Amino acid sequence: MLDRALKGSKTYWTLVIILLGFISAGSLAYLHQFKNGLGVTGMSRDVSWGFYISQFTFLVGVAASAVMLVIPYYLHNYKKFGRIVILGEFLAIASVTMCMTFIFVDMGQPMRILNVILHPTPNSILFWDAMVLNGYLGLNLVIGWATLHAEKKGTPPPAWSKPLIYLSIPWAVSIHTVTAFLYAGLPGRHFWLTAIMAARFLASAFAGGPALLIILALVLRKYTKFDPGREPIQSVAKIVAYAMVANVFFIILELFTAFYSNIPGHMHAFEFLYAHGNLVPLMWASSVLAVLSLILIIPPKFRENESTLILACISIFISLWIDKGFGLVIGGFVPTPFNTITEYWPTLPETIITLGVWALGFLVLTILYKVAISVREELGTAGPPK
Amino acid sequence: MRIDRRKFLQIAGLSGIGLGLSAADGLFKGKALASGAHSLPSSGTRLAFVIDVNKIEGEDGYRRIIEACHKIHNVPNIPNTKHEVKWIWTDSYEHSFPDQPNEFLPEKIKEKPFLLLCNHCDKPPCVRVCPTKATFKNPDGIVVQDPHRCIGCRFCMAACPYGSRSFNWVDPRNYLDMKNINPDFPTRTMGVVEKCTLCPERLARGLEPACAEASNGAIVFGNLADPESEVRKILNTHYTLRRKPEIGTQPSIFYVIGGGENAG
Amino acid sequence: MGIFFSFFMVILLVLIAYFGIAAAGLHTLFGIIIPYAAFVTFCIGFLLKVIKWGRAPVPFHIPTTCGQQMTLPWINYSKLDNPSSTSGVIGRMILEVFCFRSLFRNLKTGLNNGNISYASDKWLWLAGLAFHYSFAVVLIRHLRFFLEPVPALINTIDSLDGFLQVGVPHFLLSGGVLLIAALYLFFRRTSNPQVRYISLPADYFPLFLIAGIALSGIIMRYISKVDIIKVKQLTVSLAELKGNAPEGIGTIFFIHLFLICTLLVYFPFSKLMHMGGIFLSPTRNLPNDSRIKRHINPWNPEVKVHTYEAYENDFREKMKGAGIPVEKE
Amino acid sequence: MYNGSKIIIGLIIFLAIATFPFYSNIGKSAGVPMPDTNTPVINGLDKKECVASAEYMKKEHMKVLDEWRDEVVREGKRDVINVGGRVFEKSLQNGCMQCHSNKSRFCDECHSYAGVKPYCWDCHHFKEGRI
Repeated sequence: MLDRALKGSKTYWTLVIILLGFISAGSLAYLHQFKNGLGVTGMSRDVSWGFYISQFTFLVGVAASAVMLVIPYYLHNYKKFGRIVILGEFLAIASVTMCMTFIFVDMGQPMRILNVILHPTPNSILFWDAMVLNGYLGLNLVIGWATLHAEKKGTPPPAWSKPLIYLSIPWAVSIHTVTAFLYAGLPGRHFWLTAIMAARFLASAFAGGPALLIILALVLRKYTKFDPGREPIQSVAKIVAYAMVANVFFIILELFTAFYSNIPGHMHAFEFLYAHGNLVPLMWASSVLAVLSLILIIPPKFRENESTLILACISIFISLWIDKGFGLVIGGFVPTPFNTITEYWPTLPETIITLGVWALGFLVLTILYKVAISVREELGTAGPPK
Repeated sequence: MRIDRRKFLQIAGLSGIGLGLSAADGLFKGKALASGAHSLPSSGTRLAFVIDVNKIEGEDGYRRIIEACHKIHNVPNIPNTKHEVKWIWTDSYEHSFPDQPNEFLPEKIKEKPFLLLCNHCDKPPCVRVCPTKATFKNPDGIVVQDPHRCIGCRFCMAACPYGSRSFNWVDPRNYLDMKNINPDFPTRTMGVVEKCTLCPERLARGLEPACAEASNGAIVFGNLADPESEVRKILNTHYTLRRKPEIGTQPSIFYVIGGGENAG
Repeated sequence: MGIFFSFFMVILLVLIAYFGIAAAGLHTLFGIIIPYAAFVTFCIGFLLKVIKWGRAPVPFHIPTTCGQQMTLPWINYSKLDNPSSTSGVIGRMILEVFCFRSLFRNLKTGLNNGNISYASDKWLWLAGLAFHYSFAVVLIRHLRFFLEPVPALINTIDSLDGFLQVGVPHFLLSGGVLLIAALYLFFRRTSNPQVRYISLPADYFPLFLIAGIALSGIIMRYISKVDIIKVKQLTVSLAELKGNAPEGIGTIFFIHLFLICTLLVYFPFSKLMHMGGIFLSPTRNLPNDSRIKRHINPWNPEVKVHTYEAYENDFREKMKGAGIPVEKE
Repeated sequence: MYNGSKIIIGLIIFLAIATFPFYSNIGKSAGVPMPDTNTPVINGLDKKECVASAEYMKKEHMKVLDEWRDEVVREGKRDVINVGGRVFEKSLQNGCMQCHSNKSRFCDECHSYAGVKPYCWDCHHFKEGRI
């Protein structure tokens, strides 16, 4: 099936070459970082995690969101998701690939990365995160590939894939829960020290991931013969709407606890993010987009109109990307343990590396989607369902 | 090196104790009565500092202490504060004890610099989060950072509530006077985390940690588990502060704030 | 049968080297004479084999490879799989040599409710790629033993290969990949009944031999270490055609070396010659231009041709007389 | 031979690669390095004895150092090694290099001969002629 990735239209190859260009630029920037140390990034003694780890955190959510298609399709036998469930699984593969690459480029001593396995430390959440992420990658690779392969051969999916599919459901929840625990279990970091962190993560994941999936599905429909039909997209949109409402609700809960209790430590991060840090415009943009997206996705009239739906999805994706892929990590570090403010902003090499990793993920995604769609095109099942 | 025979034996003794014990039971060891209550280790050793803020003689006093540490440990002097590496440094009351704000603090204390360093917590969050056991707790209470094992993930820096850990963002050797470094102590490599080690290499030779030695008695070093130790005697007679006690890490650095010898 | 025969042959080789060194102390034989003999056999054997192949006439251009051949202008033809030009052939050759394109096509047929289904089967391609590339890296980084001073490039490859700091000395990934890939190729031969049926000792033996080389190398580096300076002293002296074998190198080194020598000697006479043969395979190295250029078999004898036109010229009058129609009056 | 010129060019390339080590070394050959123990401290000893035999150390010194660092840093086993009344600190900088104070001759020469680049010296430093 992999050979399908080697034959494609001009658009496909242009996209691949552009992505390869970004990847090469990112690799060169990474060599620069490898040689000169993480000092080439904007991170500092006080803000010791930055863009890389926040992108990782955001993308774990995108990866976990595949479960929002797997549950209806496999658990509730919602057949209409048959066309797009593979898109979710392949999106998970690409996202986890990006997650791991982001962790790798964030390491001070990447050569020692295997120490995590050579000296297993079950009390460290990072150890568990490494385990569940690798497991999730493996599960989705095996499941996605095996089901597509079976589809191509015209056989039912192999019997062993069923238990793996069921296993992948709690596993998807676990990857984002464990990632939330990375933050939620740290004393002295008020912004993160909240029991609702994992729930917030899951809500934002189940909004952001499927929103991206809708965008991808609509893009695929425009440029390829792939068409999942109208109904599954509408169903995903409803999932996005519910999840986004939950996500905004959870943020309001956090704000209430912080400001009604009036405990300085709990308020500081929000004050930094929304009132006097360099992230203020971004955070407000995130909030405005979140509200806007709710207006665009809750009323059925807007949701059912695909041109407003895609606007809603883009707003949600950007809003959550800012919130999780920026604010969450930085807000945890600032104010510092000394109650001082150290600003963070990614540097040029850091941005290029980040873009490179995203490009790598999109290359993986492009190739996987290309294979899936080519297989369907050959089978004549790419078009809209009758 | 002013050190009398009695003190020598004391330090040599307590650094020897417990070192032979297994370091494996780092994490959940020691069942305390309540999670906030204090626990004494089974090894009978828990090394600690008591810092008498009033006994440090002015700017020079602080500088002498900091330099004593940074010099022998080849800690680089990096001008860019974002990339700073520091094992022991000073900050104001407001920054050192942000959880205990007091706008009516005596002027004297408000302006007083506090020596900050790794707290060698009894329940260190940094040890809990490290994915490779690069940082761990010794039976004698020292929180150790093994730079050979460290992968530079900086999870410990996120976990440390005291900002005690530094990461080598750049090659430290570029900021060291390589001709005049301490030849007996290594430098570090780019991409690892480091912090105060509590001078095990000195303890092994029966010496006090460098900061204590340079402090003219302002920093008292000893074994908390020993009721007869000098640190315990001071704690018995003085009101002391610890940084962020409410988060249950149980720091081993105590600050005597009140009026020196006569207070308490 | 072939499995055990090949396995015990490799064990026998190990024992020969072991007793040759540990019991008989034949350092010069195993350290100098055999390596030179093996290398000379390898080079000359390789040359003779290729020359022998080169003397065989090329029968005909073979168009039945894969992909659409060049026909009419509006039909897309497969430039790389079925090229009609030399540049296309070079492209196909590069893909074959560096990417194992033929293996990439591998399909697995299966029965599914009475219907034949085709599934892609990339494992052989993947394992083959891993095997050959890791072998190449292993070979290149072994140059550090033969070159003095060691070129910076070799040092770089070595440090990239040992990028992951696992163990002291650092584990070199290529060695591990080579061993695992060789074991997979063996597993594939035995687990699939069809493949197993057509497998001969000539298939198993080189696999065991190469696995043995990789394993002895890994053991030598990480477990039963040898004095590496003396090893290099020996290898450099070999390269300088001086050939002196210092005493005191561990026996494991000579086992490793003897297995390599066996591989070198075995190489020209075995299927391993696909290294040279790939360049001479007619389905890969010939352009599909059989409709563009006339191919004359080189061994064809001169044929005397008598065309119809000449025939008619010769017999026109007689034909006319007999009432047979002629083309030219 | 058919296509003789192409085949012969190919064979020449093959031979050039296969025999590369034979001609690339010509005129370059440096002597075989010998770990040099000629330092003031070692010369001053009446009994030249290290923590283990030279034979063993040649093969296993990296492992010894690796074990030492774990014992000292991680297990707090700083106890010295006593060989015939002489004490050795378990340390590269403060143990080995105290006697073997000639890093370039004792360490670097063999390492570069064997194409080995240990990263010990990224942290542990040594100045020639310190002692």
